[in-house]
Amino acid sequence: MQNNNNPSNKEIENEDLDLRVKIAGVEWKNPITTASGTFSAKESSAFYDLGKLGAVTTKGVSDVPWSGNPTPRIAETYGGMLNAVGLQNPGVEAFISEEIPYIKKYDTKLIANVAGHTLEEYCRTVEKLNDTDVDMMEINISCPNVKEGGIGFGTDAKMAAEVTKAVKSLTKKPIIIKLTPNVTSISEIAKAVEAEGADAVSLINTLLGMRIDVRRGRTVLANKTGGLSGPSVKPVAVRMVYEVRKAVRIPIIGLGGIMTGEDAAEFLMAGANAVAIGTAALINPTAPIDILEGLKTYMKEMGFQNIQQIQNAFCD
Amino acid sequence: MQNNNNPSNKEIENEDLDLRVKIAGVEWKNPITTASGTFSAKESSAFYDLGKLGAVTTKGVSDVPWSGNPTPRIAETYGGMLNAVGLQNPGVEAFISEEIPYIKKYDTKLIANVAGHTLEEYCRTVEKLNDTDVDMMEINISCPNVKEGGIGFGTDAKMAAEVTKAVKSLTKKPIIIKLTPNVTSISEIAKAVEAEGADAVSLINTLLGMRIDVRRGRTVLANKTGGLSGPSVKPVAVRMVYEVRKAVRIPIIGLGGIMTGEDAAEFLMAGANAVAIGTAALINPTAPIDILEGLKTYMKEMGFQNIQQIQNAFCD
Amino acid sequence: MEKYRVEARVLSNECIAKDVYQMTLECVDAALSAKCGQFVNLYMKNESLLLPRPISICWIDGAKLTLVYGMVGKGTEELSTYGFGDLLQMSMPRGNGYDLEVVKEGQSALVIGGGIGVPPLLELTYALTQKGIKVTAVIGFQEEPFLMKPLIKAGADLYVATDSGTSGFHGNVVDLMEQEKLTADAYFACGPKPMLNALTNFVLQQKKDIQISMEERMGCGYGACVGCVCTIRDKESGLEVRKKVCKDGPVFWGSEVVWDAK
Amino acid sequence: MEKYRVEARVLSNECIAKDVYQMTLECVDAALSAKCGQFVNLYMKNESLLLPRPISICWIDGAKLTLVYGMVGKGTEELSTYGFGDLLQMSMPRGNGYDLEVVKEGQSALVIGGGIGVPPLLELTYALTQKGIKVTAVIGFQEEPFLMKPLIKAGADLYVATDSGTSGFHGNVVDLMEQEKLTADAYFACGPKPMLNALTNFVLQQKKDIQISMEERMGCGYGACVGCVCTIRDKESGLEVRKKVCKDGPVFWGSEVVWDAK
Ligand SMILES: Cc1cc2nc3c(=O)[nH]c(=O)nc-3n(C[C@H](O)[C@H](O)[C@H](O)COP(=O)(O)OP(=O)(O)OC[C@H]3O[C@@H](n4cnc5c(N)ncnc54)[C@H](O)[C@@H]3O)c2cc1C
Ligand SMILES: Cc1cc2nc3c(=O)[nH]c(=O)nc-3n(C[C@H](O)[C@H](O)[C@H](O)COP(=O)(O)OP(=O)(O)OC[C@H]3O[C@@H](n4cnc5c(N)ncnc54)[C@H](O)[C@@H]3O)c2cc1C
Ligand SMILES: Cc1cc2nc3c(=O)[nH]c(=O)nc-3n(C[C@H](O)[C@H](O)[C@H](O)COP(=O)(O)O)c2cc1C
Ligand SMILES: Cc1cc2nc3c(=O)[nH]c(=O)nc-3n(C[C@H](O)[C@H](O)[C@H](O)COP(=O)(O)O)c2cc1C
Ligand code: FES
Ligand code: FES
Repeated sequence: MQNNNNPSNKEIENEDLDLRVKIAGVEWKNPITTASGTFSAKESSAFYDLGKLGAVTTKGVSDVPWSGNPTPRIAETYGGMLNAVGLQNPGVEAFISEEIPYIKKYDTKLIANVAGHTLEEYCRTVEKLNDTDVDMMEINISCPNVKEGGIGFGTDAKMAAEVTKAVKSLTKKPIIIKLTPNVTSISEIAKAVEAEGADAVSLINTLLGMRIDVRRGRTVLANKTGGLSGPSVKPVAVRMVYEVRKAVRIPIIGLGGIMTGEDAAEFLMAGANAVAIGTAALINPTAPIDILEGLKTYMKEMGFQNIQQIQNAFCD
Repeated sequence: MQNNNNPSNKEIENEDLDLRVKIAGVEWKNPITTASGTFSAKESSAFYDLGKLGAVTTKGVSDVPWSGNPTPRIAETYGGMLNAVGLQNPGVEAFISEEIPYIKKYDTKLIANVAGHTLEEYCRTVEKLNDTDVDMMEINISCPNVKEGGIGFGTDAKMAAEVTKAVKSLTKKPIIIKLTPNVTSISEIAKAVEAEGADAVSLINTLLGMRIDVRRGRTVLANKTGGLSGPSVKPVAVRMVYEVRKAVRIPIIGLGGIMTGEDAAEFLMAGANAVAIGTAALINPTAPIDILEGLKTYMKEMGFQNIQQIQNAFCD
Repeated sequence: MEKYRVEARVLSNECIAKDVYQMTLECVDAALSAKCGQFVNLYMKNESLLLPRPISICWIDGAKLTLVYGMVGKGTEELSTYGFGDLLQMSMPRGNGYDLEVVKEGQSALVIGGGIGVPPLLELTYALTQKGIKVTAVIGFQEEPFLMKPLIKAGADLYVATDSGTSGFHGNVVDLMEQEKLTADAYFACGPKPMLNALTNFVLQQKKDIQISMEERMGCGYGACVGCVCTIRDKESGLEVRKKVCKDGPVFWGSEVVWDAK
Repeated sequence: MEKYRVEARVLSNECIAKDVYQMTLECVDAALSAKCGQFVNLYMKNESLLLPRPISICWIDGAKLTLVYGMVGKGTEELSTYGFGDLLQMSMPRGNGYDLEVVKEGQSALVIGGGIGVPPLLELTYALTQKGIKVTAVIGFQEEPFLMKPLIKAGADLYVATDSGTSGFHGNVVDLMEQEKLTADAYFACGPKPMLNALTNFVLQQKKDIQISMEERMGCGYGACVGCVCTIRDKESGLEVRKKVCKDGPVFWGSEVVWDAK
């Protein structure tokens, strides 16, 4: 397949690459963003220029501060990890006064990830973010770590549609709905939120998992169950992106276990329009830009000059 | 927690261990069986004495021979593997004439795994197995690799109940229903099959996944999607066993990524009554007995003398 | 009970061509039981790579086995880092090797290999010449040939083809055989599927048959998972059956293989 | 931009007590920036172990860092196999170390450690004695003590306790301190949570405060995931906040920690 998109067979240089993508009307300079909860503007920007990314997606924010779950919140698994952070966050007011101005110093798009226990909580947060510099909002209806919240909306097509409808009626900013993989048919949920006007979907959030310490006879996580992420879940994520691509026309942000540039290309081929880097960035803070560089190298080796060409090169 | 079940604090010897479990009225000498599709009586028995296992579970068998899917059927993933064998099997007649007598030479229980595309196919196979020496039957309503079959029954509580009911009406042999993890609520399916008389459930079958070779622009598996198994899926499997344990009273055979004796103990603590070894046995044919030995070592170190004590030691 | 896994000690591991390595392992049990055309499953230390890597046996020498492998992915990349004294987990030799009974002393054999399919021809050539059989080896590469000297030392008359034309004949092995009118009493081959297919057609036209070593993605490598099948037409019944490359192969008769099986 | 990952070369790695290893690494960048009480994240070659292992800095010597770790699981088991010349991936030193500004020349300090919490006391002792502070070290173990000589060499007056009574005082460090009536101008500690809790209560009773190094399961080790929190009561506002052990710690004031936080 090599070089089939580059008939002149001339070596492709960095400046020949056009990585731009348009997600729900917002142009990103490249298809890479961070995955919510695995990025901290302050900590991450110590290690790379946030302006190099297409967008940054912030930790889930709620209308009031949340203190999250007790510790241990993290457990390693074979090729992956479980987390039960429980959406600890300082609330949307602090987010608006501190996080947004900090990120807006950088030339990148800002996606605010929104968490809630109830429809009203989602709506309150979205309303408060409405008059800010946030470029897009990602509604997390899929967090497995918060009781009576999040995932309940994500596992039921009707409730997912309801949240989408409510949120869409409150804002003109593009709305991304973040989907959970813990469902029988993710494409059914995707169709339901598309029908209510979702501008994009992102998938996958974490798979619900559990680990028991058999020497102590208790779960490793204080919360008992947690969300599984990392390279071990990638095959499930790729399959789901592929399924959702066949079901909806809106853009897809693909994520779940992306560790390399070629992993990112895999999601693009499966049908994603952009990708997010999660667990990889916990292991190495510069993962998002390392993966961006890896994607560029892959494109040059394959003779792809833009993202569309990668997508088209997949023979389904 | 060490030694808390062994107040005399005397060192536990192998002969003090009682590993017996009773699954749906059938006594196994220990809680270890093979996972369907990862064991071949002829090939595996070259490497260990099948009589050492509590039970052996055979490859899915159908009423007529199936030729399975085209190759490649196998793809490696990070900490796991995808397979799309597609239930290639020589049919139930060959199974009865060759496989059953071969296994019955060994002192172990025989679980026949039954595959089908339609209710009628399941029924025909179960009927044919009725007058054989098979000890239990495991009905695979969860194979993701066969079109219009298997998984359709496993993802819908009504259909799962229907298969269970039909099969139960045809045989007195204990029926295990094998559940798929690709559902929103596995405990709902478990409850539905328990209500129709399932004698036990086994979980999990594989997670539906996909891998794309980005250098060739096509899926690695000829079948496109396949079933994800191996240690990478263990956290999902443990969580599901834990959920199902809270939902039903019938025995659970737990599986999904068990690689060591302590992994087996993890499933027992989560609520399983027995465990099955799948992918581990592909990597190492003697895995089932190595894991059995590992379980014994763990029990001795912890001061557990029987399986019940392991289960009781979990502080939920 | 049969043994499955054994430990092997690396004696040497060197680069013999671009991205091609030759590794010699010490492992008495495996070496003593090995036959040409068999393969071993190598286990990775990086346990995120779950499945073993099947590699053909290239050379057997007492307690030592030599493997030649191409560095094509993470597993073979790991292999390339091993050095003297490293221990690795490996299976005992697996599969059926080539059937050498089809040729007798004084007869001739053509052994044909493509790229990373060349290595098993080395032990094969030696075993054949030891039986007093005249061996001609035809080996093809994309660009850079390897194992030429060892093949000559093992007793082969050597013909080399490269796709790039940088060494030897410019073209593929079938064209080379055609041009040089190479024939023999028995044919043996190993290489990529398209080459084996073309080669089989070529040999069948001459009313001969050929033993070919097939490659397929494997789960277990010992016959349990039915992952590695190849469609074979039973000579007597004419029925198509799916046989396991790891157990029933990797060597099959070219005439039996159903190339266009779905 | 700050650097995160660096490569380190193993200079030595030896067993110094049952299942306890001392590893010296060469890594200029990391060693030059390291402070006592910080830790590094070590990356495993076996990539099925995804997360880095946090290990405290035990000793800093020019371009070299020494770590002492207990072999308790697969990751530290892998570490124990490393030998001279092996390269490993590591983070730059992370977290805030102990605050040494709280004591001045001529004053005294008690440094208290339990089990695998003893190692960071070594560099701490050295840094304190270098400042002209009199250091008394109280270290407790289940059974087998280690790092006793290095602590004495670094200038500490040493007290040892073991749970088993096989060496030193039979009991825990708090009992030992009580019996020996050990007090000082400043207190520093590292060890298991129950020990730190008991110790903090003991020191607070004496109207002193103590710097303690907390341990928590980590995702990232650099402040991004909010996985490693510890509940801290803000002195001024009295409000409880969850702070990151990796970034805001690992050293906290004992008086601030909310021990019974849910
Ligand atoms: C019977 C047999 C004998 C072989 N003998 C040799 C030999 O002598 N020398 C040599 O260089 N190669 C040989 N191969 C191919 C060799 O197995 C692969 O190149 C190797 O497994 C690639 O591993 P990787 O991790 O570097 O590549 P990756 O592509 O990262 O491997 C990913 C997965 O795919 C499998 N895989 C990748 N390529 C192949 C392939 N071509 N065939 C089968 N499985 C593959 C791997 O085993 C692994 O499970 C043989 C294959 C078979 C089936
Ligand atoms: C700031 C800090 C400093 C530390 N310093 C030292 C030291 O100097 N010497 C030493 O021996 N140990 C130290 N530890 C503990 C050390 O990190 C663990 O013993 C080690 O990670 C165990 O890894 P493993 O793979 O062998 O164990 P496993 O139990 O197999 O590890 C599984 C997972 O749990 C994590 N984990 C396991 N135990 C702990 C623990 N006690 N604390 C945090 N995470 C854990 C591992 O990092 C890994 O992610 C420190 C921990 C922290 C947080
Ligand atoms: C520590 C941690 C915290 C997370 N927090 C959030 C969150 O606040 N909101 C959200 O939508 N997803 C959250 N996620 C899910 C990730 O954004 C992502 O969907 C998931 O981890 C899969 O991607 P990965 O495998 O690349 O990590 C979190 C994941 C991790 C590991
Ligand atoms: C190669 C392969 C073939 C399988 N075939 C079957 C089958 O025929 N019937 C079935 O019920 N499950 C089948 N399974 C699923 C396993 O029995 C098991 O449920 C799954 O692999 C999870 O366990 P593991 O992670 O231990 O492998 C197969 C799995 C593999 C890897
Ligand atoms: S690889 Fe499993 S049967 Fe051949
Ligand atoms: S480990 Fe991620 S914030 Fe501390």
